[in-house]
Amino acid sequence: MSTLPPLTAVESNDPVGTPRRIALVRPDTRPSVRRTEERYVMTFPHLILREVILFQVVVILLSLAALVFNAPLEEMANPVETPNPAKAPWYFLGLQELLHYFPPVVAGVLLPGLVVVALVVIPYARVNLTAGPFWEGKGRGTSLTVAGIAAALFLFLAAFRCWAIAIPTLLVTAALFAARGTQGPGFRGALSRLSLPQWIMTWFVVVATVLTVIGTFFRGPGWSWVWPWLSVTHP
Amino acid sequence: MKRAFLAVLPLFLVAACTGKRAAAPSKPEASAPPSYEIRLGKETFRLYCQTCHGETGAGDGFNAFNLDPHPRDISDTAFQKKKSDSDLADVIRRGGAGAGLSALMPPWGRTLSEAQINEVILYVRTLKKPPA
Amino acid sequence: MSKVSKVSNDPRDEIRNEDDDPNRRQFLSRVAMGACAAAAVGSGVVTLDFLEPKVLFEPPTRFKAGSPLDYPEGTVKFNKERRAYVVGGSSCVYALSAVCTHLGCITRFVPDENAISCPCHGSRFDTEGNVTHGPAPRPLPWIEIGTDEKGELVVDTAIVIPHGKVFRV
Amino acid sequence: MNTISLAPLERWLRGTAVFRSIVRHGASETNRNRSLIVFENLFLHVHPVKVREKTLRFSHTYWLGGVTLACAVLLVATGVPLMFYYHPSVPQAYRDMKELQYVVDNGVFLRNLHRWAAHLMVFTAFLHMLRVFYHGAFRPPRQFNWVIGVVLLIVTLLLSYTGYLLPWDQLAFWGVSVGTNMAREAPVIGEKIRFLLLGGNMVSENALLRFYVLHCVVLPVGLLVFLAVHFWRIRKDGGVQGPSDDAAGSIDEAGS
Amino acid sequence: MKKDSLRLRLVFAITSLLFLIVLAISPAKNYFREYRSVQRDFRSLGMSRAKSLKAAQAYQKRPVAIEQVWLRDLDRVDRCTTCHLGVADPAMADAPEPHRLHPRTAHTPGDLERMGCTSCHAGEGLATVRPEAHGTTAEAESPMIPLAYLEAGCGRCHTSEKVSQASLLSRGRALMTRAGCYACHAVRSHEQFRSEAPPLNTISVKTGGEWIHRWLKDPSAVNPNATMPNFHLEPKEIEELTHYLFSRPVPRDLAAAIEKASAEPAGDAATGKKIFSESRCISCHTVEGKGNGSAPELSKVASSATPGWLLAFLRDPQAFDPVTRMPRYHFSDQESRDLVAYVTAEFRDFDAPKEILEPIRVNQTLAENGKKAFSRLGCFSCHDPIQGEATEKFGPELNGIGEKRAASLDFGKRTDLARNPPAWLAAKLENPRSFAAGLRMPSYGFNADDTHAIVTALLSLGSQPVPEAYRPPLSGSPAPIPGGAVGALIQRYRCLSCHQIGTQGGDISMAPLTHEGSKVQRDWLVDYLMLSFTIRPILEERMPVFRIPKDEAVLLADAIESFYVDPSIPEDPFAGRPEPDRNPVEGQRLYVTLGCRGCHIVGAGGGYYGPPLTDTSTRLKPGWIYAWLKAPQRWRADVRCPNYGLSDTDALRLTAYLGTLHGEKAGAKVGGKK
Repeated sequence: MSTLPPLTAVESNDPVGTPRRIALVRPDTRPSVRRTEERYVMTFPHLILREVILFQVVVILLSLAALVFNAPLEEMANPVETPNPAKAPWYFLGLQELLHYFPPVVAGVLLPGLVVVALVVIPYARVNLTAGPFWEGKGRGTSLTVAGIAAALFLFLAAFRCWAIAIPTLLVTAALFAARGTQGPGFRGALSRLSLPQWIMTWFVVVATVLTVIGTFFRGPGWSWVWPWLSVTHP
Repeated sequence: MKRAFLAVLPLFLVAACTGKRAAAPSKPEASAPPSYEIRLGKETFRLYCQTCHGETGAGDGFNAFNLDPHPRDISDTAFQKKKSDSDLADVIRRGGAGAGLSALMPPWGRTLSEAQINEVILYVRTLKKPPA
Repeated sequence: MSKVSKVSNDPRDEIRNEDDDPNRRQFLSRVAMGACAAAAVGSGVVTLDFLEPKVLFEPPTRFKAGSPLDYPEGTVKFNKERRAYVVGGSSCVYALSAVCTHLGCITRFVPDENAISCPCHGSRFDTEGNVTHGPAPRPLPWIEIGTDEKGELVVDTAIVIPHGKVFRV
Repeated sequence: MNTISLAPLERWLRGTAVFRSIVRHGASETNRNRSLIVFENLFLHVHPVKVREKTLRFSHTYWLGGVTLACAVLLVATGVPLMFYYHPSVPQAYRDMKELQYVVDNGVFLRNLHRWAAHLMVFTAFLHMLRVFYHGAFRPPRQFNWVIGVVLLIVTLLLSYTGYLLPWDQLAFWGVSVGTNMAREAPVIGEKIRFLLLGGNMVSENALLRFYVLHCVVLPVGLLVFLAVHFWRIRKDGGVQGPSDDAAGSIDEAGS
Repeated sequence: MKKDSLRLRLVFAITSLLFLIVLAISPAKNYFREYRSVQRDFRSLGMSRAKSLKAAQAYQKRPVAIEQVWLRDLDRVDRCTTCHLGVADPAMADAPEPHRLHPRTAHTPGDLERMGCTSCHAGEGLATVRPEAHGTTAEAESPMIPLAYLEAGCGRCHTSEKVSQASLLSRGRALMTRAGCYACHAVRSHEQFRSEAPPLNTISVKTGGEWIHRWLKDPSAVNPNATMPNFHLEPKEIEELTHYLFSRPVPRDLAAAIEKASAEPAGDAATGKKIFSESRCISCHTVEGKGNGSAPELSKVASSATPGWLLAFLRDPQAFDPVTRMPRYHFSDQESRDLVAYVTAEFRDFDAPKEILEPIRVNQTLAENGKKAFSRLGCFSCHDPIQGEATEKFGPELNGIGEKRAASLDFGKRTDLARNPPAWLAAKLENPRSFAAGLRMPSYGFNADDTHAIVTALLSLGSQPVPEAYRPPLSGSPAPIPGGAVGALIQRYRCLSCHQIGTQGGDISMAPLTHEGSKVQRDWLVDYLMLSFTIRPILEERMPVFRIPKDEAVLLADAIESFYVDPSIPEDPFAGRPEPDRNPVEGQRLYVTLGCRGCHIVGAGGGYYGPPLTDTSTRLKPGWIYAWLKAPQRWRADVRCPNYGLSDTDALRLTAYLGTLHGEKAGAKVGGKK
């Protein structure tokens, strides 16, 4: 990033369309004015009205939900009586599910910490900026590497009996290989255009979703596996 | 505040449909159990009256056979009709002697509270003999 | 929207095109703005209603003050919790609020001087509540006093009665 | 609705000195006035006067950021009134939930709205992040805004989490107990963080007060500050849809 | 653009209208809340019932608002009066619910500000909507106590076993004590409870394997009055438990006593029969339905216990069971042999096989398993609990069971039950094992009435102790029980099994001993202790004849004379009184006019209900007679003797008259003094 010169802004907008914009131009480049075919509309009313409508729709839908479903309120907190199971809010249930498989230091601290760091680092990582489709110009070696990493990951997870992550990992790997060499429209075509970070993010999202869903719906007393449709609720 | 509501009420008519209607007051059950007062009265009767007047009020309590005059049959329909609640209360309160009857009926006015006497009368009123 | 491809790219055309049907546009705008305004006003009213407490956790204003016989002439009894004096007069009883009419401090009865004095700014009242020394602007209010069915005195600090209206014993 | 009778009223209103001192432009009949509407208004002026038409297309943003913002606004609008009926103490906090339900007019509606909006906000914030990621909208020059976004996501999660304790029911108490016990596992600082967060070794009245202050003061202020930066950066980095692909590419090329 | 712009505004108009409507729903719902219409109904009802214009105006002016009773000491808010506006309004005596006046009870009217509503009725006091307030939903915080069980509400504050004006509750609590619920379940103020189940350390010499088999299979089949419940044991478990019981060592001294007793020759059954009736065994024991029932049924005792064991037990029951209620009699060796001979000959199960009392050969493996079963089944809770040690109770705690929400009760397999706590509790009592496999609570065979009473008692168990300000005043104070020789005698004769002393003791006897020293004359008491008789003619069997020797009787009488006195009872009520107050003739006139003979016997005639007054001069102390006549209920709250409100003079004259009565020794009449 340090190689980026300061004060860089190649003004490519239409000076007629946006009469007030000031172009900052590097001294060593020739000011260029490119005319694009992009259409512009007035922010008011086109954007503002849409924003207001959006707000109203959000309020309407949430209000309807609020009228129909009451926010949960259980008995008063009782520090001596632990409900079984004691669950965190839904957005932490993926983590709680993770704690079921791994030691607390790993699942409670290392993994969430890694995720946050990874999210922050994403835009600064070089590999990400090219954003080319993953398989573009890759040979057999890449396939073997990918297969190797996936297998290692799977074995590691299987060792912890963590099928909730292992199986989604397999599925994502399968999708990754399915996307190889395909082109054009359609779902597989869309998959083939995903870059490596997008594949990693997809893997993360699938795993996080599976864990959260399991933690929310499939866990009963003593964090045992229950089928939500059998709704056996023993206190 | 309420006036303001009424002013915009037409707008809320749609919403009104969702409001829960006040349900009609529930009907009393067909065979209602004896009221609390009657049950208390029965208890008092059992403790203080039954030994002479008997369980059914017929004047056949185990202590009765030795008494002269015999205790009154208070389940008698004619008797029940003749005596008003205040008459009964008076006899219970002041005893037979106080009401010009046999002294063998003791006065209970200082032993039982006014409320207990009323309860006993309520219970005594349930002792009517079924028409033979 | 961009499917309408024949329209000029010049944004200035936009208004010209829109102006084709100003009445319908205006009507819809007014409906929308009216509904929004009604919602805003309604929300305001509802919010005010929301803020009005519907139940109060305050001690009841009525309190029992014992038998009238407890108040021979010249007795002044102070009820700290309810902020009131119950005073015995000649064959009568009356009750005074103990809240100073100046700035709302709680006054106290000084038996030696047979006077009620306010600790905050030195106001003084006699046992009928009249101001004997400023800065209190008004006499202490008289409050309702009566008896219940058992003959016990009942005082209600919430009801102010005319000055001098005593309860005859 | 009778529009004709309202027209003179509107004309009169627009003519008054007070109205003109607040709204300094005419009706939105001309592009000039429409521009003025946007940049003379504190709340609207984060927008440019004109936007690219593509920006309005649903599939470019799915309006996820917008929904998140709408939830945030709604949460403030419902949260402030709720504070009027809330005491952060045991057992009054729980009692207050019942009061909202049974006594306060519309209290239960506001509480429900607050609760569901909070859940929706966490959900859409997460989706918003995914959308930005898959569209590559974090690429230069918008790297920093992505980081702000991650911070906002974390703040949103913390807001939701701190609010979770406030009703002081079994759900809240044990949800927070479980959650803070996860933090305890962090090496070296975990125990300390938990101790500071709870104001003790267990979830108690201290914790309730701390969560309350975090939920109602510290985190909302943080959210507002970061939101302001977020929007400011959106505007500075080229608007909702961002710099066009070739512009981004050229920067990238210039950089490399 | 044109069309699009118009469409945008159309959408905006529609969403704005929807926005307005949706936002208006909640205020509208709020406006149409049920309690408002209930209050308006009340207003018009009140106006139609008002007796005066002023009263009608008061109803009219009543604002529609949430009403509440704030109970600061209980930290409770009851808003029931928001809908039940007429609870304290006499004009609403027979109005339809929810407006009706509350029926009169010990606490209503008048105590509303102190008791609120939920103190007795339970339910969610904070709620202002019907389902939550009444707790009819499964999730409701606090379900209301159904009317049929309402006495449970009394029990939330009145924690004593007997609660006046709550007979159902009292009965339920008595049944719980009898069934020994507190042995397995922790319940506040019953921590010291000890079951009356017998110790099992002599069972191997007491009875036979066959009998234990039968008993364990179903105790009530062996003895219809059995207190022990049916554990529904498997045949294997029964076998194992029997072996375990026979493997337990018998304490050496008891074993020796039984061995000695077994070797003795049989006594004379005819003499035994006489002793049996003279000793008034059926004052406590039942024999074929006859008797008091507070001690075990004896009709088949010879088929459950060996003669040797019976003899040894009779000689010193307290050595076999330190907490038994059975006194130790003064039978001679021969007399006890006669008694056992009578019992063995008469009280026998003639259908039982001969070998019913045959001991078994112990198999060690089975005995080991039986020991495990003994502890798994919780037998130790009632039999042989470790004394003085507060061990963890075997069953779940019952405090707070009355406040459980239906949603927090485990209905298990019982899908047939109504989802409310009383139905759950009743089913738990009737068929405890029907909820899930592996439950251990035995079945007690309660009938529907018993179940109803016990459910009432269970629903009265709140989770919190009664706050200080609401604790009902104690009905009496504990009186001292002396130690030393006198204490040993009181223990030996188990006076407290029948008599009350202060707040302690049983209620079989109608004569509490708390003030006995002030009541009866010492010499009479000595005689009575040596040869007791039934005082009140309506009672067939009463105080057993212990054959107390003279020195013991004197010791006891002297102790009673000095311990159990009331200082407010004058020694001589006539002291300092003018002569006319001592006039027995006036007293006799009063005796007649007051109708005393309705209950008491003097001479020939009179009622059979009260104690005969024939020997008053030798039996009672004049101070006591006087104090009793002034206020009988002061000395025993439930006594049937009416308070005549006698003046001092009249009371003294009556005392003087009663003091002149001395018939022939009453003991001769009933007890048959030789």
